[in-house]
Amino acid sequence: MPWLTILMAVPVVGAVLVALTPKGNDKLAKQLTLAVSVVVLALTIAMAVQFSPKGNRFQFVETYEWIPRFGVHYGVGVDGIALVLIALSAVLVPIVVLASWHDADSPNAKRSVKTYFSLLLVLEAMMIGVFAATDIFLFYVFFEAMLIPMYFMIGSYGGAQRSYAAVKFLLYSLFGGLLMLVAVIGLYAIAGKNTFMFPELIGAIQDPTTQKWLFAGFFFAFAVKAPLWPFHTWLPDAAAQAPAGAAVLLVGVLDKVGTYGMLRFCLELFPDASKFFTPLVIVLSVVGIIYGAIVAIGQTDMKRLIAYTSISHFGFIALGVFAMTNDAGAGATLYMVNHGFSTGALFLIAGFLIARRGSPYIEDYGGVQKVTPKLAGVFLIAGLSGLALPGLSSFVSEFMVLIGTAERYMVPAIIAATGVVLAAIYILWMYQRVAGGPTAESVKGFKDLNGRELWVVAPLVALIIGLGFYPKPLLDVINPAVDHTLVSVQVEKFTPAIAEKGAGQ
Amino acid sequence: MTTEYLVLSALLFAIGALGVLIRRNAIVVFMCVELMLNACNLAFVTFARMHGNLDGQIIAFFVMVVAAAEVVVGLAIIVTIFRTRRSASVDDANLLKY
Amino acid sequence: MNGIQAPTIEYGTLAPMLVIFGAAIIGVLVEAFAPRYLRKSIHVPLTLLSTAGAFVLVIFQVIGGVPTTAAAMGAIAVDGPALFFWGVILVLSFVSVLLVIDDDHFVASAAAVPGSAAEEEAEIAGGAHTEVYPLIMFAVGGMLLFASSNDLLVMFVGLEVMSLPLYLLCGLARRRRLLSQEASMKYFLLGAFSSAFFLYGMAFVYGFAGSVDLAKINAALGTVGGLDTVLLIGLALLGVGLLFKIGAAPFQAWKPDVYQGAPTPVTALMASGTLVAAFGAVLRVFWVALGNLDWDWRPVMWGVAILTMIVGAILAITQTDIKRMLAYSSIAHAGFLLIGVIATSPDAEGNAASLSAIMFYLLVYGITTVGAFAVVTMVRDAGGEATHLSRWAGLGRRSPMLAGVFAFFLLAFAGIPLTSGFFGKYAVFLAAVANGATPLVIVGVVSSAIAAFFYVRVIVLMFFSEPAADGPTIAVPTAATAAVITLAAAVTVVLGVFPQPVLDLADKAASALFIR
Amino acid sequence: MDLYVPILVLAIVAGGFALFSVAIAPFTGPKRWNRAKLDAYECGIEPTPQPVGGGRFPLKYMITAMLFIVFDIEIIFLYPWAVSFDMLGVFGLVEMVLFIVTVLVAYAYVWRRKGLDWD
Amino acid sequence: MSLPVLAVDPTLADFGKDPLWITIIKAVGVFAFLMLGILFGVWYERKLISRMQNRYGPNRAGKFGLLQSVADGIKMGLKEDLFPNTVDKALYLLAPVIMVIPAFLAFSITPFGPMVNMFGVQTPLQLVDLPVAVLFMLAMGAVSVYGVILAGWSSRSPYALLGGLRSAAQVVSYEIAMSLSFVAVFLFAGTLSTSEIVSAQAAGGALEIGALSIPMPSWYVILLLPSFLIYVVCAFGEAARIPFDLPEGEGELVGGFQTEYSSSLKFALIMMGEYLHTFTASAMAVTLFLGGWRAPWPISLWDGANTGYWPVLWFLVKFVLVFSAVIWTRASLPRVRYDQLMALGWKVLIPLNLAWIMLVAVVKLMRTGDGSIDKTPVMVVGAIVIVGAFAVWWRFDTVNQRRKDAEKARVAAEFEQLANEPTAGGFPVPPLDLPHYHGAERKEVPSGTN
Repeated sequence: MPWLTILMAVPVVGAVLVALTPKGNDKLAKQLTLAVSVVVLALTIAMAVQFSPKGNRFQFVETYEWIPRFGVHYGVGVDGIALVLIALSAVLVPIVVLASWHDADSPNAKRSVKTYFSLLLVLEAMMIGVFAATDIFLFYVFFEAMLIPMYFMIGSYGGAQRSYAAVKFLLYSLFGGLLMLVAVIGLYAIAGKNTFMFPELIGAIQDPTTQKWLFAGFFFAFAVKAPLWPFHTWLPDAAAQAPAGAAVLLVGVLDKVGTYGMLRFCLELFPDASKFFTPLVIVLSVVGIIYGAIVAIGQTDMKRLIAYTSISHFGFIALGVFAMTNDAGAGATLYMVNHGFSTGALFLIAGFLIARRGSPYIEDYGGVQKVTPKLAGVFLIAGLSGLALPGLSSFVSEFMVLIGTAERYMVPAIIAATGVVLAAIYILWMYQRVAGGPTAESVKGFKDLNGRELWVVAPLVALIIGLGFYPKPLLDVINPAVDHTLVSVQVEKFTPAIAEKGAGQ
Repeated sequence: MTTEYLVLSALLFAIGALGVLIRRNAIVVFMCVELMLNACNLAFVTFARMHGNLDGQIIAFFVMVVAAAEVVVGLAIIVTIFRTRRSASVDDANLLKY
Repeated sequence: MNGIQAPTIEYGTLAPMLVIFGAAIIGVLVEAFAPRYLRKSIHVPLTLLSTAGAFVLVIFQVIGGVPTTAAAMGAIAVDGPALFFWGVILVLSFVSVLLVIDDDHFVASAAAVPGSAAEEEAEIAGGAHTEVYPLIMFAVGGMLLFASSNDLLVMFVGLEVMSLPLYLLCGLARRRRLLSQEASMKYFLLGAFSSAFFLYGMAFVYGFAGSVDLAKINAALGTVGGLDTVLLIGLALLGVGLLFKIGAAPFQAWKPDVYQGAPTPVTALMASGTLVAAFGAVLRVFWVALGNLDWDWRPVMWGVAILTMIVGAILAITQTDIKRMLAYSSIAHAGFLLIGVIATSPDAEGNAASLSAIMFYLLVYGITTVGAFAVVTMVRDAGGEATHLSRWAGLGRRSPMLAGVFAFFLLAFAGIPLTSGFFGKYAVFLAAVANGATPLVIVGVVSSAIAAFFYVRVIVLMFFSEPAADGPTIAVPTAATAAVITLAAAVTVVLGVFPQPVLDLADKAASALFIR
Repeated sequence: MDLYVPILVLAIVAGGFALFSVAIAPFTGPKRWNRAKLDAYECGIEPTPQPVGGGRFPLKYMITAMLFIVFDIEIIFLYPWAVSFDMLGVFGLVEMVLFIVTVLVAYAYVWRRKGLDWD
Repeated sequence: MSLPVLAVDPTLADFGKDPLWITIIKAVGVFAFLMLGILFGVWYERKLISRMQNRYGPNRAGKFGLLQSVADGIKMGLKEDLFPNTVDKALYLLAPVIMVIPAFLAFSITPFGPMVNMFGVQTPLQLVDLPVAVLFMLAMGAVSVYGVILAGWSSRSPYALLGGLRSAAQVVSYEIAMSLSFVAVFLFAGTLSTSEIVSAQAAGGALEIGALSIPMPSWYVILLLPSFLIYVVCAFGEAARIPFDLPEGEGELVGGFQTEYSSSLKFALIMMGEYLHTFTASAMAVTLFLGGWRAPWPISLWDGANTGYWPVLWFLVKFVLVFSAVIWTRASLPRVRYDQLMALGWKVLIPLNLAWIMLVAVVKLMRTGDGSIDKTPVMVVGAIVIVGAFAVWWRFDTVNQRRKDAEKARVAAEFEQLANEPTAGGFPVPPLDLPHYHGAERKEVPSGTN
């Protein structure tokens, strides 16, 4: 059964159907979208169940010739890393649909509701596609094409500065993507294998200088996408201006493509260059961790603040990827998932607050917990997950990253660990200002979470807590894939330091 | 012997080109273009003599035809714009700018 | 004197071109003899059918086997690339003609002074100049000739047959007559200037080689010594003439003015068909005639290509008129195409790859361009087309379909994946990297990114801005215009997803390279 | 080149004569100033002021000039064709018929569009 | 040098070999011939036309008034040389020069005779011949047009300007038809060189009537009569002779382009130029169509007729006869209207000419082409073209005629209406007391005190 193709086709068909719903019947469009996204989630789960961690590296593989002239294939398949990221997308989309129920019909929306949801489904298909692609060209196609629905979602449905933010987002990503295109072309031309299939291209480039140049092309694109310091400046704008749902997908999934790409393509295709550039990347990551955290502290806008925390978190992920140890790699992958959930939850809750008060600024709030205890409660849980409190999901991953890094690079690991402290400051201070203290006048009329909103946050909170205590299912899937990656990179293996290490060993 | 003709043709061509660049009246500009075409003809005929074949002379015929066609089209355009603007100065035609 | 052999002409091989010229001549006869009210209804089917017929003839030739020797005593080379270019030009002119059908674009009486009673009278009498159709046919015939000439003289004739009708067509816009006439005059003066350069270059190349036949010139490169200066002067001047036609910097100045002033359907034809034909000629001159000299011209062309891409992309940003912006975009695209021209390789296979990439690019760019200009024709206000960018604000609100299609075309120009433009660019870049022009590709990519900025700006304007209260109306498209937009969008999508068949075709056409 | 020497000689003779005539004229005749004599002649009425820089050519003569160019060019091609007609044979005839027919098409167009009407 | 071989038809190869002194003799000879020709021609024209009009013509100066032209010339030289104050001086002076020099040069390619022994040098009796001789003649005719236009333009006077333009338009229009009428000749002769065209007309076939063999002169006037007729008509137009003398049309344009050239030597130059055009046209008629210097049939039976200096006589006889025909026409026909003139040139002569050329080409091809040529398609195509051309032309003409009739009727109706109602704006004669008719006071040399 062509699972992955079906996974992509269902949202696309759904998007078309949504776009064709009669005008004025917004509710039908929303329900249809929700139904489609739930179907996708169900399909994803059905597929994930069949995934065998001990089986071939890539499973559910489909390969068809697409453009023989360029050696391009329609090649999809997942390993553990891709699988969990696809699952992340599939989980987040229904939640985002629910959360965005009224986003598009707010007064500053410029376009129809059904367009928003249609774009959302298109985006979902592309997110699945980008993780599933085993053909580098196909990956690039999804990588770039993904920008367009996101661009329209930010530009049409975002906040006051939306068009500026949307353009900035698009141009940054596009520019990065174009440099990657050069590298992709170079890879194809220099490898001379007349194929873009990822497995066949591993080890195709031996010349160190060439590797470095191509690595630079790929890495730049991923660094912009991730975003790594100093290529991050688009993210706060985009995330702050995007509607909450779009911001969740942007930070939760889209940006993961960057770190995913580093892990999958940069490392495996250009192992020597990766080792060569590792110090640089680690420096960037560490700077990003600290910088993101410090700047986050100074933010007055909730969404911007969350965006800066993400920059800090992406520093961790990149650090984990380039530490090139099994723990760090697995941790980074896990972090991608967890970060998706926790930051997603933060954005959504910030969105709920903003929907109530109409202002993203922290100073406009105060004493929320007294008025709306449930809202404040989930806010706190999400926040704590963001600062990696033990027992919540992020902790496991952050810890694995730090341990894994420390195995090899002690000093950066220690510096990065200070990021955890800073995280506590920015999260808790924000919580204190928003939820604690005397109740502000404007907050008085707030209603607590309604049924829909509860349905939105409940799964997220459940996942955050559940994965915090029992990440094994995910790690079981992730570990073999990370091992495989590191074997390709040919780094010497380190002994496992964590008990949760996959049972397969 | 033929070099002098080439020099002459180059001179004519340069005068024409310079005229196109510095003159402001559309008709004068246009006549300078025609001068350039005729410089080409001279060069063709000279080279034809140099090579001892007739190609260059035949080409000169074609160039004359083209020049004539250009005259017809060009004057039509210039006259039309002149009737509209009562001026044939290139500078006056300045609606299109970057 | 007695050595004259009666020449031969392969009428069968040249049939597509002859059909077009024949239709043009019949068109003139229709102008002469048919009563005024009948003319348009004769012209439209005549033009469309002959274009389609010529296209069918091209297909027959492709099926029946591509000729391997030049036709008409070596003057015209109907080889694989030429047939491909012919096909593309014919398709593009067919769709451009569909745009022309809408009378609203063309002046009722070109000779009438704008604002005069005569003009008003002509307007009231209705209709437009039906001479447009034969003129277009002549221009198309010229394009076919230009792209397939195997001889500099024929190339020059083709150039003029193509350009002269276009000079006139530029001045026929119904609205903004002054602008249109000015465009016409500028195009004419600069075009004539550049063709003089081409001609002088041709004279010098002839002086060097003793022949204007491309193959003989190439042969002479190896055998004739001592005339290097003559050759280099000729080469430079020829280059100026050709680069002018494709609008490469620093000879790009005419493009924005002309594109803006000309009636939009004519702009569509110029931006698509002329570019294709001009690149056909550029390739023939630089690859066939001067192929052995690539060490001399390549550095210069590098500079030109870089300058063209950068100038096109950067100046486009400052534009406030949609047609001017598309003109600068066309300049930038010419730069990308030049990368392909430069990407020659010592072996035939590499050259074939570059050639095929250029041909594919031209096809997809041409179709998208026609589509984009078709959209431009539909956004109108009281003064005709509303081309100022500020008038496009909020178009996405007013007419989501149209704006969406236009945005899609812009994304194709920007080279976003899943549009045909992406594969066009990709093919050219791939060929360039394979043939060692990677730095050019990087410049190309950077300018693509710059170019993306102004495409995106238009999208922002259309979708994210408030529509003006008195904004332009969207004309109800004529069936033809709708068909053009639909076709262009469909091609852009289909070739963006599944380009293989067309790539195969281009490969096949390019595989044998140019015959000499 | 020698072929043109006689023409040059004749040109010198004729030119000398013509220039001499023009140059001698002011000295052989009388001089009597009269304003009317020096006015442009307009059947005795006050002359119409002419614009600075010379008169302008009526436009309709342009069409004649253009037509002349077109046909003159046609003749350029007819002459060599006629001279080498015997060598070109049927091909020459067919091509020239095509050429003339093409020119006649344009001619018919001009005729129908009243380009050949004078008054 | 071997024995002088006379009666050899000169070919192109015989030219360009003369020593300079021979060349000068010839050039001066041609010049003198033309100057004398003008003097004689003017007298001859006036005399002949007078006789046709039943009067005497010039008869005071010299015997039979023979010196009349000389007297006229002297008179012109002694007239006041006016410089109207508006003219563009340089061009005004140069225009007559520009007109007259090419007129002389156009005559230079006229062949007067065969190879002769001139002061011991073997040389053709012709100033020069070129591979493109006829083209050269046409070119010189065209250059003269510059003189006409410049004369009209530099005068800065409406009449002159209009006259110059009209004249130029007329001359160039007829030049086309004239050039076309030569094409048939070149088709037959296969050359543009005048001397070779003359030789080509030498070999006539022989008409066999029973035992009698009458050699036919293969003059092109017989073979190509339509071409000749068209040429003659065009020659009148080109030389601006009555009935086509509109450039000077005294009745319409005062004096045409020469209005501002009062009767001084400049005027004389212009007149000379025009006269020379008539001479050239006549000489070309003789050369291209009437066998050139060759003796006509009965005389040509005499072996010596085409040798030595005799041919000059035959040439002159033919020349004078043709010139007389020109004068005869002048005496017989009225001047045509301008639109008629142009319509004749453009709508009749040119299409007729083209059709005729095609016909000649087809016939020639059928006659000379080898047997391999399938004649049917050629004939069919030719027939279609000819019939088509005639059909189109005929259709046009009727359409034009109908339109003109309608227009005439309309104008007549309008006049009718206006005539009946003088106040309607059309016909009241402008009041006579308009200041325009009086002008400023003048105090100058009165007329008639010259």
